[in-house]
Amino acid sequence: MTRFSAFSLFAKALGGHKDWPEQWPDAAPKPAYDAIIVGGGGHGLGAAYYLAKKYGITNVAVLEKGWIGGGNTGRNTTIIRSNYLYDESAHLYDHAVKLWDGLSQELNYNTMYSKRGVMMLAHNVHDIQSFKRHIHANRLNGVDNEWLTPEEARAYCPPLNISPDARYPVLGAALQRRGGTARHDTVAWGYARAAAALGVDIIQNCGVTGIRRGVDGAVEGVETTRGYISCKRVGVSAAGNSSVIMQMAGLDFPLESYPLQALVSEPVKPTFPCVVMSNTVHAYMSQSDKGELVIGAGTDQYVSYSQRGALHIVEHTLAAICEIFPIYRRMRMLRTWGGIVDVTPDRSPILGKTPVKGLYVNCGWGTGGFKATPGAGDLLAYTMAKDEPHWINAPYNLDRFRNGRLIDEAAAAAVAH
Amino acid sequence: MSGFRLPTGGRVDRSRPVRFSFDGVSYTGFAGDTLASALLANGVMLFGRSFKYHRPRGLLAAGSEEPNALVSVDRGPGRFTPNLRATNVEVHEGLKAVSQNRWPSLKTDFGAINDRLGMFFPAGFYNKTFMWPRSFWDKLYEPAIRKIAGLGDAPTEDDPDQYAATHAHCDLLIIGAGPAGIDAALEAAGTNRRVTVIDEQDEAGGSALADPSLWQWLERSMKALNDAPNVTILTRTTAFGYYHDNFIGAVQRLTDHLPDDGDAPREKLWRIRAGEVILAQGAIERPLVFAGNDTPGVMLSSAAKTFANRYGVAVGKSVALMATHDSGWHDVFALAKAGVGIAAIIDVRDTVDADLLKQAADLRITVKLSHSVIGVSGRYGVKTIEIAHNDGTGIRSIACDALLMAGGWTPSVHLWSHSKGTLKWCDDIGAYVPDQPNENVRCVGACAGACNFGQGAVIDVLPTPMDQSRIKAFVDFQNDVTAKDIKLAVREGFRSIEHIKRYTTNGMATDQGKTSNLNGLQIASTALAKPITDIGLTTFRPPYTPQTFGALAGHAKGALFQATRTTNIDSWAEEHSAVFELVAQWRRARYFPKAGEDMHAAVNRECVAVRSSVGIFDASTLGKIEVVGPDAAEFLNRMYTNPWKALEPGRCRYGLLLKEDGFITDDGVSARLAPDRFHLTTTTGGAARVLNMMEDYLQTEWPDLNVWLTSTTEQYAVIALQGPNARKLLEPLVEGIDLSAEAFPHMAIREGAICGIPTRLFRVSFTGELGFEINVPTAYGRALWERIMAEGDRYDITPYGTETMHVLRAEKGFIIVGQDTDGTVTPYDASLDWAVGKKKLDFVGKRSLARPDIVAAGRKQLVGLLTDDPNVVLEEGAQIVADPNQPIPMKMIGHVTSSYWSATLGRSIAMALVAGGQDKMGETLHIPMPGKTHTAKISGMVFYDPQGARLNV
Amino acid sequence: MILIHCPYCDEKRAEIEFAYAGEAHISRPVDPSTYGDEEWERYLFIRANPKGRHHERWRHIHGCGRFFNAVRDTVTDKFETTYKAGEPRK
Amino acid sequence: MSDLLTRAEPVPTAPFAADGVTISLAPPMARYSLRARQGQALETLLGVKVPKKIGATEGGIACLGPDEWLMRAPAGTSIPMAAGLAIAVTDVSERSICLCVEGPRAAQLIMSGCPQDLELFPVGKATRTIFETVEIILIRNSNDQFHIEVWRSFSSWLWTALTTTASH
Repeated sequence: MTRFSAFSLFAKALGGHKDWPEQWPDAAPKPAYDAIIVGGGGHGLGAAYYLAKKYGITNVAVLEKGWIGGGNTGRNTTIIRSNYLYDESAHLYDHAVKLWDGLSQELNYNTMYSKRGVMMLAHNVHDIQSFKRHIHANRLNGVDNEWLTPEEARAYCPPLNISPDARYPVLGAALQRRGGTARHDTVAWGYARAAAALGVDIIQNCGVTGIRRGVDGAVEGVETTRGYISCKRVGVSAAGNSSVIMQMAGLDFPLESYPLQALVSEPVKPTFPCVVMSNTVHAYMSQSDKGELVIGAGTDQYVSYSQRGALHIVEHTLAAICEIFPIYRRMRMLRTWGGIVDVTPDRSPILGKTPVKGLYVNCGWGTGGFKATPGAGDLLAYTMAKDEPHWINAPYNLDRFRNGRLIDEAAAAAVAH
Repeated sequence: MSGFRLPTGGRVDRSRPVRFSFDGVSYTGFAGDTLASALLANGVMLFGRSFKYHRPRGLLAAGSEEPNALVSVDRGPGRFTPNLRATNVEVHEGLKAVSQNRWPSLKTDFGAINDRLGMFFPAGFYNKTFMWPRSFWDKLYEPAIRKIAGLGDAPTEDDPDQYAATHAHCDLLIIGAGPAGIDAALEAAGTNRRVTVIDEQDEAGGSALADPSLWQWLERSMKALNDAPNVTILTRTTAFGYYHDNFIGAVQRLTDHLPDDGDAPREKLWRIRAGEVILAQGAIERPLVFAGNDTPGVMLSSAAKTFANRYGVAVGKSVALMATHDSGWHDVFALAKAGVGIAAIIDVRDTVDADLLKQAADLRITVKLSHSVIGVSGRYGVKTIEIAHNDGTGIRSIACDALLMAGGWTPSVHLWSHSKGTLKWCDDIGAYVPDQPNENVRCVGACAGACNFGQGAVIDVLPTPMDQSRIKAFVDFQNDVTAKDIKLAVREGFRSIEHIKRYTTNGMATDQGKTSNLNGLQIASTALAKPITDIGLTTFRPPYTPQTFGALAGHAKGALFQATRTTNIDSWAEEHSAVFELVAQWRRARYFPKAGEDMHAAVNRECVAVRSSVGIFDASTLGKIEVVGPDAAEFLNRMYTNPWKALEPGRCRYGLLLKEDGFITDDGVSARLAPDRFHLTTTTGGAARVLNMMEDYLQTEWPDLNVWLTSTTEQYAVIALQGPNARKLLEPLVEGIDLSAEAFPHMAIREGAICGIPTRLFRVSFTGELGFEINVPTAYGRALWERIMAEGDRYDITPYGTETMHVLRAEKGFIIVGQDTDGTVTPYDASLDWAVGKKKLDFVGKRSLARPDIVAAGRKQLVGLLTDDPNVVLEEGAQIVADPNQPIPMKMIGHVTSSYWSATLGRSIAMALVAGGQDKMGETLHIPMPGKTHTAKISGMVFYDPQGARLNV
Repeated sequence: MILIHCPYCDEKRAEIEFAYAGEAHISRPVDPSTYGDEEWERYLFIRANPKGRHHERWRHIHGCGRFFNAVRDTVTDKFETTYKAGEPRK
Repeated sequence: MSDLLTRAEPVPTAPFAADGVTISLAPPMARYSLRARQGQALETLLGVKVPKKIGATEGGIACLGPDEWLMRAPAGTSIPMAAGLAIAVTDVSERSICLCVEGPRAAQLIMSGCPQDLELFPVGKATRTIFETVEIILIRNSNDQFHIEVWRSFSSWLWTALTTTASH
């Protein structure tokens, strides 16, 4: 792997950039692997990387039906934060945030993790009570999250409208300074390059069509559009398509897939210094390094795999943005797109073993998957390597839907993921 | 000066000169000019700077596909708009435009240093560096990158403009009023179909506007369409998105082209549902890829023709053409006839149609076949071009001040793709064309692939003897993506066109690849040695061109953003200086401060008043549902946790509602008015949710039940009178109801009249005091409130708000669903076992209460909490631990849900959810706060009048 | 914004008049207490979530107010049919 | 009966007039929500004909759903409460107000926020629908006159929305 650096860039420039190698080889499937990851998004590629890097399992294939990072990894609003209420969530997401820090150096790939701070707006008394509850829980869990007055919030984010006459006045905000954004594509590419360098096969345009199980019910391999691959350890990290893949193994899941829309404005010079989320008016926004305002819209109400959202969702989202940030009414929407988010009944992920031996799952991240990318990859790798969950992801099992031990952040606090 | 106004021709109104300014310099144009044509006429060739290298740029096109000439327009305070295409900005008197993405000036831009260092900034360079030292990213690198990136400046003030919106319906929607669209409209004119035609330009006609030979036809046709009663024509309207079931979003620009727009809406959003859609969006000419193709003065050949024929402006005095397609030849012939000097026609092809050669000869135009342009000299405008034979020999230069590119045509299939219609590759035009529709839609004219502009060759990069890795031959002009960037991406293993797009940013500029996608595909296909169809095509997504936030949202501006629901009594509260809070969609009075009072003082006063005499409270926002029918009791018995069948008419009962997962979702006191009629109440925020949930069970699980639900939330204004003097105050006002304790006990309802108005009078209490809730027809709410205030004067009646209501109910240990419960709390967790019918076989949520984790020990349970220091009022949301000295992360065993200062008790009180709390009575717990850890003891939840003596009077 | 045919109103109406109500034909047991924890989990939470033909419920909440069933392709979002509550699965 | 207390309305009682359209608050009226499995049951109870087709109106009674009718009658009109029958009669007289929108631009104005195709919306039709985010009941009395029934707490929003758009 050619090391990336200002120097290598300079040296290659003198050669007209003619001899940059492939960042990862376009591998063809081998007949067998020690481990297979289904799904070439950030989570899946991360799992492959950590399997090779931390657990010495290098004979690994990542199977991607399209092109890596082409799913939700490349379609989200790149928000990173860990100020969740419950211990289980705080531990899970903070594990990820700690890995984000220094990921560029570890992968030798600039993922552009920008600690711009994530600010959540409180618009009514209930919001205040709920945010305070988060802040106190976070503090005792060692997760940074602080309360801001409206004036402090506006000082941190000058475009913010804190007029008490607003339809939804800003009564305060919760700020996690370690929160921020990253460049979504580079996360997938960085993990792919680093994993490939450790011997992982990145196999694109390879859709999984079946999961073969032996007489003992354990996984024996996967059928793909590029032939059968034998493997006794399969991790599924397929986001919106998780239900479809798990059904290949005869498993029905507590999942539903919804279209989620996002949009960006035309690029402008720096105008928006942080990430702002408002659950009450359903809007969140940041500004990318390129200068585009990146805006998350809501999900459509019905189950769909079409990656095609409705206009009224965008209308509402922009109305909300213009209420909180009236100076942006004349900004212009450049591009909208849709992703498919897989949602569980308690809106928390499922990450761990399944009833099928040798089959592991990482799904149900809903709208919150990107921020967890390094953590989810690491924990899926651990679970596959040890055939048992790490204590951090142990609570995120399937049993909770039977025994009622749900982890329902939304029900507890109604904070947007 | 390279460009100028032609003596004659064009559709501009030469009798109406217009003064405008660009970068502070004042110019004159004509009505009908765009900013682009007017500046060209004044000899301006330099319009902007590119995104990455800050290279000087002129015009590439004459329409909405323009990638280079982006300007900001300043219409005064709050009316600054960045990133507008000069080719779409109509000039008007006083128009103020400025260039952007340059410092200090357009001519001298320090950012252009990037251009000199360009070799170090290939595609994806930022992935490869800026990583060391680590701390520099946040402090130095990222801020620097951001400063250089971005285009124009963002607005900095609130936009004072109004925006409008509407729904619209038609049987046939035609998008694009060029020749093909107009023909389609003429066909439908005079039929019984409702036809709407929309076009993004200020004038219908499309390509015909640049072809004087069609102007008579155009005039005739537009007259016919304007006269047809069934045809509506919308110009300055862009169809930006094609959504499900022929739903099209379009934005109409109403005032930006006017000097003074008064207070008319600036733009209007059209939400159009069409029976059939005809797409007639035309095609976009492709630039050619060669060194120097971004020099100001190098532009699309069709654009030069448009400037000459539509605006009467020549793009140069001596114009050369680089063609791979016949259409360029025809454009140049048109220019020559319009009096523009032609330096030469260079065509990469070895042979072209003999007729073209003959016409060129007749016009004495030098022709160079089998040749290509290999270089352009002149930084701010074309001075000379270098050409060479395709074999690399015969390099020579030609003097000219403009170079036209004719690279063939790309059908505009954007909206077709939004609609999920499929595309097929068409080799002879080297582009994708519409294939199978997914909606009731068809394409006509050029966007269907019927580009009858002659023959052409499809070339990815023009042949050149130079080292391709050293030259800047641009593909995406705005984002500065060159042919070698795309080759680099392929070399680095990016094979899918989506990867190539994201790695190089080709096609991701504000023009969304209108002029760059196809060239990018061709270059990638050559680099990968794969047919273009194997590389895929990037998805087209709305909007077709960038659309204003305000247009999509602005009609829901300010007060219209979302309705604020108010009660009939709200106006009285406002007149009496109430402080309000928002609860769900409602606004409610939180407290009524007297002069000099803060919330604390006001609430203490209000609490004491209620406990000592009488308080009045607007409870109108509580949800109400009338449940009527023979099976009403049976239905409620299935919904609520507690039994309902035995409830006597005239009596009330507290009802607890669970979701099927066993967690509390709502509660409220409900009354039985008659054997088959109940008056339910719900929480303020839960009203709609509860009604929908009940309808769901009724309609889909128990359709056999004869019972119907009707929301009566807004039928009644509800006034709560609470306090020892409530009865005395009420008695003289009520007719037909015996208010005595015997005749009208606690938790009863009576119907009668008050001040001549029919009322449903509840004797209920959320305060622990003798209390009544008076339901009257909404319209009389305020009048009754004022009458009671007057009558209550002798009891020093005190209006109180939600905050006081919260304190009073907490003193009695009454919970508030959503504050003391949070969607993870069962009736047992909330110490509401008494409200669960033990003998009931079933109710919604019952089965879930038997799940292993729900019956497990150690669940968080609602308890009272008394701080050891009675003056400490805990913060709601504060976390509770058993051992305050443990290290972080601490084991949290619960949190404070409600906490108040109780003026009545002279101390603080609180409620908390604590793990195993009901078995921990009297135990001391710790609440670590920043700087100090508080201690408190677990208690029961009823802090005041536990026997309820004050109620039963 | 999709168009939805309400089988009661017998009209195609705009999506914003309707509320989606989840997968169809998951009926509540007459006596839930007879369900084991796994059966109950299946009733509460397990969903087909198919990529393709989906049986689902809608409510014409800002219209006639009725819940009804529909068959819709989740890949194209196109409705195959809508039918009244209580009618057999189509 | 309201001689003692006076009504307070949530929107101006003075009509709003703009080019081609006027918006005014209709006088108070009696409103009853009528629910039954079949219209016949109601006809027997009330002794009047009720429309059987959803969307149809007859003598002030609109059929809003398969088992739902809205009766609008002069203020003070009272009807039997159908005790004991498989019929639900609920007084909703004050739940909503009625805005009267009339003039050649009436349909166009309402379509600014309502997804109904009013060019194909026959006179006499009534339906529950939506205006932007607010639920309404829309009744067409004549080509140029509509009644909009809207819940009281939403009515000031709707008034502002309609008058703002009408003045554009």
